[in-house]
Amino acid sequence: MILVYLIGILMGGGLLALMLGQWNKNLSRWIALCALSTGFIALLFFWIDQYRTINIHLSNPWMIDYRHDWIPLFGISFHLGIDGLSLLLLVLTFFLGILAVLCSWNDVKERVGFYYFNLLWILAGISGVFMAMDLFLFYFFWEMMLIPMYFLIGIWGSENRVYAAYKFFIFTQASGLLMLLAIIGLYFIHGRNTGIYTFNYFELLGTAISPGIAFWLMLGFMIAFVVKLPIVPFHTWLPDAHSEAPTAGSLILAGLLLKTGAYGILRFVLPLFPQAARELAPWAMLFGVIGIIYGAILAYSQTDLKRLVAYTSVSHMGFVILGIFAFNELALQGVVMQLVTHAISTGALFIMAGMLKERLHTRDINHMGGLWTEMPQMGAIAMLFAMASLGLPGLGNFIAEFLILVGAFKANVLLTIIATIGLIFSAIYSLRIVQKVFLGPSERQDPVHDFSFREIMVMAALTLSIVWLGLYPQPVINTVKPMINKLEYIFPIENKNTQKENHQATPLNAHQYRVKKQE
Amino acid sequence: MSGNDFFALTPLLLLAGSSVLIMLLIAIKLSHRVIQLSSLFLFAVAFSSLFFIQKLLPYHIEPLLIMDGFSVFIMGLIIFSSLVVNILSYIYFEEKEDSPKEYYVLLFLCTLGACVLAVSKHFISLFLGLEILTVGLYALIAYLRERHHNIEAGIKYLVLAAFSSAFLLFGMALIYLQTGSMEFSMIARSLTSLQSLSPLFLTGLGMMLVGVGFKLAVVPFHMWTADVYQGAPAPVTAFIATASKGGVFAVLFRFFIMIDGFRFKVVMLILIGIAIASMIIGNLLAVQQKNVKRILAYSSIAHLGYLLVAFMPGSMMSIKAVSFYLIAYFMTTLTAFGIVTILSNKETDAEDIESYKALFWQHPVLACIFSSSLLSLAGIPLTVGFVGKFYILAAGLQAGLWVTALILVISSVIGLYYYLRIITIMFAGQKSILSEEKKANPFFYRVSIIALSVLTLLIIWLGVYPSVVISFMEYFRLK
Amino acid sequence: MKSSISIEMVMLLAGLLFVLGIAGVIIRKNIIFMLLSVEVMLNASGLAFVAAGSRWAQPDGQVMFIFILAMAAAEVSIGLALILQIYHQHKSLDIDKLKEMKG
Amino acid sequence: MNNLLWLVPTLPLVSFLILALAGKHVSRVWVAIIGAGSVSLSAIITLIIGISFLSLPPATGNYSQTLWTWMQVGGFNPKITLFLDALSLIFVFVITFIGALIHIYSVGFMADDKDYSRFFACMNLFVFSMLLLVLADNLLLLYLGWEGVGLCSYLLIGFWYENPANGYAARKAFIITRVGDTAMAIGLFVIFYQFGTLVIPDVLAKAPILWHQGAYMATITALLLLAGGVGKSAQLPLQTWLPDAMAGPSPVSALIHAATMVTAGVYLIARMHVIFQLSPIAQMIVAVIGTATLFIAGLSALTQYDIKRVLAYSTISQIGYMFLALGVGAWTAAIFHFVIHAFFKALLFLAAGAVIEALHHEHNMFKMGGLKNKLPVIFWTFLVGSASLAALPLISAGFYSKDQILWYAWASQSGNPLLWFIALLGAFITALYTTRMMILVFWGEAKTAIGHHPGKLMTVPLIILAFFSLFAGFIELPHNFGHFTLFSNLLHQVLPETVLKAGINTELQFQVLASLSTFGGIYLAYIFYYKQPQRIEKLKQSGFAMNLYFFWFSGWGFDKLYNVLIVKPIVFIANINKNDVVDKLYQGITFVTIRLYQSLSFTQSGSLRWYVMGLVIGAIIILSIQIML
Amino acid sequence: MDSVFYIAAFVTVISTIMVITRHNPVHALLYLVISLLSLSMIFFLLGAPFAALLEIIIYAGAIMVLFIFVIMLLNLGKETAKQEKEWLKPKVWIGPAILSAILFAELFYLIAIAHAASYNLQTVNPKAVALSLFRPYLIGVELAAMLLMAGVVGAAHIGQHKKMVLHRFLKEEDDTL
Repeated sequence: MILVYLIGILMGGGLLALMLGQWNKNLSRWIALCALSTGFIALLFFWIDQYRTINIHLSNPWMIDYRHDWIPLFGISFHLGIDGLSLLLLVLTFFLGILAVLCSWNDVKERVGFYYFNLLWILAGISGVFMAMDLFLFYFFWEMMLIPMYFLIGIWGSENRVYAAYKFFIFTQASGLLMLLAIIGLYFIHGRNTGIYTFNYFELLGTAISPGIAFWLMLGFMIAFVVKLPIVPFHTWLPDAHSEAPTAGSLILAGLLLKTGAYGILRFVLPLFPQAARELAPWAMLFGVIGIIYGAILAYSQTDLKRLVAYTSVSHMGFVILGIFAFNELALQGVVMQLVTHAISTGALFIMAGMLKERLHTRDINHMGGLWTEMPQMGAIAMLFAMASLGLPGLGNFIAEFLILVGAFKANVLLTIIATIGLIFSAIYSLRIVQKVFLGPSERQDPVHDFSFREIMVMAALTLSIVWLGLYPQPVINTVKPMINKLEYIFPIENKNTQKENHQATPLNAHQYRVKKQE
Repeated sequence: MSGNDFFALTPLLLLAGSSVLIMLLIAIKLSHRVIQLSSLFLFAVAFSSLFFIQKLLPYHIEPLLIMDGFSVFIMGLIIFSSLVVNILSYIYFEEKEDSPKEYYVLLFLCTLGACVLAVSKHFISLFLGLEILTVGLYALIAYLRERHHNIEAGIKYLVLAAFSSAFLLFGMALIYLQTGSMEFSMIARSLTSLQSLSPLFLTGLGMMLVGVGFKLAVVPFHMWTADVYQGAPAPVTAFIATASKGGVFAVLFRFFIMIDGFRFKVVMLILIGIAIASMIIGNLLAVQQKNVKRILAYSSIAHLGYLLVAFMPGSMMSIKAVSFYLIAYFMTTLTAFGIVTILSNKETDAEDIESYKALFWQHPVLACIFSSSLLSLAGIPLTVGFVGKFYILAAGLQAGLWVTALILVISSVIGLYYYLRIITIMFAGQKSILSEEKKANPFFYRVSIIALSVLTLLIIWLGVYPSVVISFMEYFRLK
Repeated sequence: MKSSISIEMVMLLAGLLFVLGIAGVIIRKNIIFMLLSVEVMLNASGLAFVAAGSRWAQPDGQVMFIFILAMAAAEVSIGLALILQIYHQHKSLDIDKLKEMKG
Repeated sequence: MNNLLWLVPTLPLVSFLILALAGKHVSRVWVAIIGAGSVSLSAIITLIIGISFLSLPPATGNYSQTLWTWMQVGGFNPKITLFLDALSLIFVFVITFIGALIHIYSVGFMADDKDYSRFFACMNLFVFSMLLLVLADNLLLLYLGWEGVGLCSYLLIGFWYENPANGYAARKAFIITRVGDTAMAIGLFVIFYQFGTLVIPDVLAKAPILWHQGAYMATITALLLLAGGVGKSAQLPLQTWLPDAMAGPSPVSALIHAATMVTAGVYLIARMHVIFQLSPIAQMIVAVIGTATLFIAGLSALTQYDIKRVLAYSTISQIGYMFLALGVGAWTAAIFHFVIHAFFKALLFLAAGAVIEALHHEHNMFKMGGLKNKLPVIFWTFLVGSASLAALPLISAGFYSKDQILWYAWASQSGNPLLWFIALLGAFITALYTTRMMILVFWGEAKTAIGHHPGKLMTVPLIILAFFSLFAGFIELPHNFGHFTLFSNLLHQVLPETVLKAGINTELQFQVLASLSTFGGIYLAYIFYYKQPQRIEKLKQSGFAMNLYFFWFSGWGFDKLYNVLIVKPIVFIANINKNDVVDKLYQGITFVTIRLYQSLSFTQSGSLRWYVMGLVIGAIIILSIQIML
Repeated sequence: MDSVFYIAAFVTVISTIMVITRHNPVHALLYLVISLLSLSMIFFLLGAPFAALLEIIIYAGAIMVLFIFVIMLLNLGKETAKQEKEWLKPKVWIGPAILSAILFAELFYLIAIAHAASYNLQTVNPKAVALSLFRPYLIGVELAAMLLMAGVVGAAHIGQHKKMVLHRFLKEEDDTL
C-alpha cells in the first residue's frame, strides 16, 4: 500500500500547491517540499527494512506488490510492484525532487502554484513508471509525465522554449505511440496463445513469440526507450530541452527522465524478448559507442553551458546502452551505478549552470571566466563534479564506468576499447568547462555573490552522495543484486567466472516470479 | 401501426411534435428566452423517452425502421449533442440576431433526420432521414444571412449535398435493380444466393459510398468541410461535426453489418484507402492553419479516418470500439466548439488563433476546458480520447491491420503538433489588464460554462475510469 | 401495353442524363444553371428508380420517385431563396465571386 | 607494527580535508603547521615502520592491512588494502621524506601567495594519492592513486589560474597522462579476464603458470602497462607535457615533476616485473624507449634558455636512464637511480626556485649570472646538485647510480653495445648542459639585481638535500669498490637479480670511460661558455646549426606533430558540427511536412467548381478501382 | 413499341444537352421542360403512368415555374447571357467535359457488362402505388412531410431580407416581407 501512498502524496501535494498558489506564493513551495520529504523518508525506512532481508531470498527479487482491478474487460489492473532497481530509482526520484524544489526556491516568481503542480506531477508520473507492473498502466504513466514537463519547459523556459517544448513532446510521444502498438501486439499474441487477455507483466513474461514478430515487438519497445535514453540518432531533442528548461526542469529531465529509458529496457525489453535482445546486442553496443564518441565531440564544441552538459549526458548514456547489452552481471551492476551517479553528477552541474545563469544572466561560457576569485566554493564544487563526470576514481561515476567497461570487455573487446578512448574525450570537455567558466582572467566588474546557505545544503547533499557512492557503493549493489541475478538467469551465455550452473534460457512462467505478498 | 409501434417510435414522434410545438410558440410571439428553454425541456423529454422504450428492444417496425440497442445508443448520442448545441446557441444568437426563432425548429428537424438515419434499415428511410437532415442544415448553415460568409457556406453546402444525394440515389437505384428489394435484410438474403459480386451491385455500392463519403467528409470528398465549418454559425458547426456524422456513420455501419460487406475485398480496399488518406491528409491540412474553426474541421476529417480504421474489421471488438470512439469524439468536439461559441462576441467569431492569446491567464477555466478537449482530441492519457484511440488500435491490431495502425500512429503525431500549437498560444503572453467586457446575459453565459465543465469532467473521468461505460456498451448488441 | 424495352437501355439513358447533369454542374459558372443541372441529375436517378421498379414490377420504385420529387422541391425552394440572398448581397450570381474562404 | 601503516596515507588526507573545507578561516601559520606537519609526521611514522621492517623483517616479506571491501560484484571484489614490501618501503620513504622537506621549503617560498591554504591542500592530496599508489595491493586501488596523482598535478600546474597559459599547460598534462591511463585501464581489463583477479601478488603468482615465456598475451599486457607508465613518466611518445608543466610553482615541480609522480611509471614496471620478464620483446621496447628518450631529452635540454625547462628535460632524460635499466633487467639499479635522482633533482629545482624568486621571477638564464658570491648557500648547494646530476666520479652519488646503469646496459643478459654507447653519449651531453647551466647562472657579470635573500626555511632543506645527494651513493658501491651492496640486498626480496653476460671483462674500463665522458662534457661547456664565448657567435651564423638549434629547442618538434596530427582535426570536426548534423534530419522532416501542407492547402481553393470536380474525381477513382479488381 | 422509346430517349438527351449549353437561362429552362415531358413519356412506356403524371404536374409544373419566377424576379435575361457567352470558351469546359466523359465511360462499361435480360414489363397502376404508399411506407410519407416543412421554414427564413433604410448616421433595419 505504501506505493499508492507515494503517488498519492505527490499528486495530492501538486493539487494542493496549485490551489493555494493563488493566495500566497511560498506556501505552495513548502507544500511541495514536505510532500517530497515525507515520501523520501518513508522510502528510506522501507529501504532500510528491506535491506536487512535482502540476501535471504535471493531468488525472488520482488519486494512488495499491490494490485487492484481497473478495466477488467481488457484485463487491465492498477498493478504496482517494486524490486531492487525500482526501489533504488524511486529513492533517486524523491531525492532529486527535494533538490529540484530547493534549487528553484526563489528562482520562480510568477505562477508559482502551477509551477509546483507541474513539478510534483512529473515526479508522480516518473515514480508511477518505476512502479507499474501492468503494461497499460506503464504506458499511462509514460505519457502522464510528458504533459507537465511540456508545460514546465513551455512556460518557464528561456528564449525559444516553445520550439524546445514541441520537440521534446513530439519526439517522446511519437516513440511512445510505437511502444503502444508493440504492447497491444504482445497483448493479442499472448491472448491468442493462452486464451487469457491481460496486460499483467508477470503473465506476459512467458509468451512464446515467433522470432520474426518478437524482433518487431522488441523494436517497438526499444524505439520508445532509445529516444528517451538519448542514443545518437534520436538525441537531438535533449540539448534543446535542456538549454531551454528552467533549472529544476533540466535537473529532473537529466536526473530522472533519461533513467526511465534505461529502466524500461532493463524491465521490459530484456525479460520479454530475450532472444531478440540477443540478436540486437551488437548493433545496440555499436550505437552506444557511437553515442559516447559523438556526444563527447559535440560537447567539446558547445558554447551554451546547458547544451554542453546535455551532450555530456548523451555521452554518458552511451555507456548505459553498452553495459545493458553486454548481458553480464558486472556490466549490469555498472549500468545501475551509472544511472544513479550520472543523475547526481549531471544534476549538480545543471544546478550550478542554473545558478550561473541566475547570477550572470547568460549561459554562454565565452562571456564567463575567472569566477574562481569571486566564487571559490562554487569553483571547488564545480571542479569536483567536473572530475566526477570525467570518471575520476574515488567518485561514483568511475565505479560505474569501470564496471561497465570490464563487463563489456568480455562481450565485445573492440567496442570497449573505443569506449575507453571515449574516456579521454570526457576528460577534454570536462576540463574545458572548468577552464572556461572558473579559471582564466576575470573581466567582470559587478560583484557576484557565492553560495547562499540553501545552495550550500543542496551542494553538500550531492557531494556527500557522490563521494559515498564512490568509496562504498556496496548498499546500491546489494539492493539490485537479486534483480540482476534474475536477468543473469535469462542470459547465461558462457561466463566462466560466475559460479552458477549454466542452463538453457527457458522462458519463465508466472509461478517462478512468485509475488511475495507483503502486507 | 399498432400501439406498440407508436410506443416504440416515441422519441421520433416527440422530436417531430416538438418542432411543430415550437412553431406554435413562435406564432404567438414569445420571447427568445422562453422558446430556448422550452426547446431545452423538449430535448430533455425526448432524451428521457429513450430510457422508457428500453424494455421493448429489439423492435422491428416493418419495413423501414428497427429499434435495437445500437440505434437507441446512437439516438441518445445525437439528442444529447443537439441538447448541448441548444444550450450553447442561446448566447451565440442572442448577441448576433435580435430574435432567432426558426433556428430551434430547424434544429429539431435536423435531430429528427439524424435519429431516423440511426434507426433506418431501408433505403427509403435512409434517404428520407438523410434529406431531412441535409435540408435542415441548408437553412441552419445560412442562418445569419448577412454575417461573415454564411451565405457562401450555405450555397456551397447546398450544391454539393444535392450533388452527392443524386449519387446516393443513383447507387441505391442500381442496387435495387440488382437485388430487387430496398430493405437491408432482403438485400443481404439476395446477396448470399449469388456467390461472386455482380458488377451492378458493386457500382451501386461505390456510388452510395460517394454520397455517404461526402456526408462523413472523408478525404476524396472532404474539400467542403473547412469552408462550411468556418462559414456556418459555431453551434451549427458543432451539430454538423457530431450529430450529422454520427447518424450517417450509424446507418453505414448497420448497412455493412447486415449485408456483411466486410467479406468483399474490393470494398474493403476502397475503405482502407479512404481511411488512410483521410488520416494523413486530414492532419497535414491543419499543420500551419491559422483559423481555429478550420483546424477543428481538418481534425474532424482525421478523426473520421480513425473511426474508419475501427470500422473495417467488422468484428465484435470493432462495434464496441466504434461506439466508444463515437462517445469520445462527440464529447470532445462539442466541448471544443462550445469554447469557440462562448468566446465569439457580437462582431467577430473567435476564429483567428491570435484571439486565443494568453487565454489561460484571462479565463483560466475556459482555457482548461479547451486544452483538455484538445488533449483528448490528440489522444493523450487521462482523457477519453486516449482510451478511444487505444480501443481503435486494439480493434485494428486484432484484425491484423498493422499498416493502418502504423499510419494512424504517425498521423496522430502530426496531429499532436497543431493541437499543441493552440495550447502554447493560450499560454503565451502576459495577463492583459483590459477590462472584462460585460456579457449580455450573464445567466445563460454561466449555464453554458457549467455545461462545458460538466462535459470536461466527463472527458477526464472517462479517461481515467472508462470501465463503467465499456460495461454499459456490452448492453448495446447489434443483432 | 406490353413492350419489351430492355432495362439496360433505360439504365444507360439514366446514366447518360446523370453524367450530363454532372457536366452541367461543373461547367456552368452561374448558380442557377448549377441548380438546373442538379435537378437533371435528380431526374436521372428518379428515372433509374422507376426503371428498377418496373423491372421488378413493384410499386417501390415509384414510391421512391415520389420522395425524390419531394426532396427536389424542398431543395429547390431553399436553393432559390439562397440565390435571392446572394443576388441581393453580391449583385451577381457568378459562383467565382463566392471565394473568400480558402486555405 | 603494520597497524600503523594506515596512518601514513590518512594523515595527508585528513590535513587536505581540513585545509580544503576550513582553509579560509585558519590563519596562515596554522595552515603551514597542518600542511607541512602532517607530511613530516607521516615521514616519521614511515621511518619507524622502516626500521621495524628492516630490523625484524616480517615472515611474508610484507605488511598488509585491509581497511574495507571497496565493492563486491560477482567474481570481482577489490578491497582497500595497504601493502608494504621492500620496494614500496623505499618509494614511501622517498615520497614522505622529500615531500616533508619540500613542504617546509614551500612554507617559505609561498609565504606571500594569497591562495596559501589551497596550495597546501593540493600538495597534501598529492602526497596522499602518491602514497596510495605505491601502497596499493590491487591494481584498481593503484589506478585510483594513479588518477589522483594526475588530478593533483593538474590542480597544481594550473595553480596560478589568472594566466590562461597555466590553465592550458595543466589541461595538456592531464589529457596526455589520461591517454596513458586509458591504455593502462585496458591492460587492467585484460589482466582481470586472464587471471580473474586484480590483486597484484596473485597476478604475479599466476602469470608464469598461465603464460609461457614470450606469450602473445603477456606481451600485450606488458605493452599496455608500459603505455600507462610512459604517459605518467613523460617518456617518448607522451613526453611533451612535462616541459609545459613548469608553469606551476617550483616546489610543485620539485615534488611532482622531479621526485615522485614522474617515477610512477618506473614503480609500475618494477612492481609488475614478472609480466615484463615473461615477454622479452616488451622488455626490449622498454629499453629502446628509455634510450631514445634520454638522448632526445638531453639534446633538447642543451638548447633551453629557461632554467626550469632545462631541469625538466634533464628529468625526462634521467627517467630515460631508469627505463633503460628496467629494459635491460637491472631492476635494482633503476630503483637506486630513482632514489638518488629524487634527491639531487629536488635539490636543483628548489635551488632554481630560490634563484628565480631572488631575481624577481626571472626565468631566463642569460639574464642571470654572477650569483656565485651574492647567494653563497644557493651556489654551493646548486653546485653539489649539478655535480651529482653530471655524475662527477667518486664524490657525487649520481656517479654510482648512473655508472651502474651504464655497466649493466652493456653487461646484463639483454643489454647490447648500441644501448650502452648512446647512454654514454647521453652522459656526455648531461655533463655538457649541467655545466652550461652552472656557468650561465653563477659565473659571468650579474645582469639583474638581487631582490631578497631566501629565508632560513628555504636554505635548511637545500642543505639536507645536498648532503644526501653527496653521501647517499655510498650505500650501493660497484663490485670492484669493495662489494658493499646494502641497497640491492634489500630489494632482492622483491625484485630478481640481474643476470650478467658470460665472460665479461672487468667493470673498471667502463667506469673510466664514463668519467672520461663526464670530464669531456664539463671541459667542452667550460670552453664554449666561459673561455671563448665568440665560438658560439660563429656557430650562430651557420644556417644548419640554427635549424638544428630550433629543432632541439622545440623538443624535437613533437608538439607541432601532435598538434597537426590529432588536435587540429578533432577541433575542426567539433566546430563544423557545432549544431549537430543529425538535427538536419529532423529539420528535413518538418520541411517536408510543411511543403505537403502548402500543396494540400492549395487544393482548398474555395471555389465550388473545384470542390465538385474533387467529388467527381473521387467517384472516378472508386469506380476505376472497382473496374480493375 | 421500341421506336417510341428510342425517339423519346433521343429527345430527352438532346434537350438536356441544350439545357447545359444555352447561354440564356430562360432558353435553358424551356429545354429542361421539354426533357421532363419526354421523360414522363418514357415513364409511361415503362408502365408507371402515375409517375409520368406526377412528373408533369409537380416537376414540370411546380418546380420549373418556381425557377422561371425567380429568373423573372431578378430579370437576369440579357446580361447573364452576355456574361455566360464570354465565360463558356472551349478552354474552360474541355477539362470538365473530359472528366464527365470518363465517368460516363465507366458507368457505361459497368452497366453494359451486367447484361440484364429484358423482361416483359407489366404496368404498375396508381392504385398499387397508392396502396404501398399508405400501408408499408406510411412513416415514409410522414417523414416526407417533415422534409417539406423543413424546406418551407428554411426558405422562409433565408428569403427574408431586411430592406436597408439608410439614415445618414443611424443604420436602422426594419423587417419586411
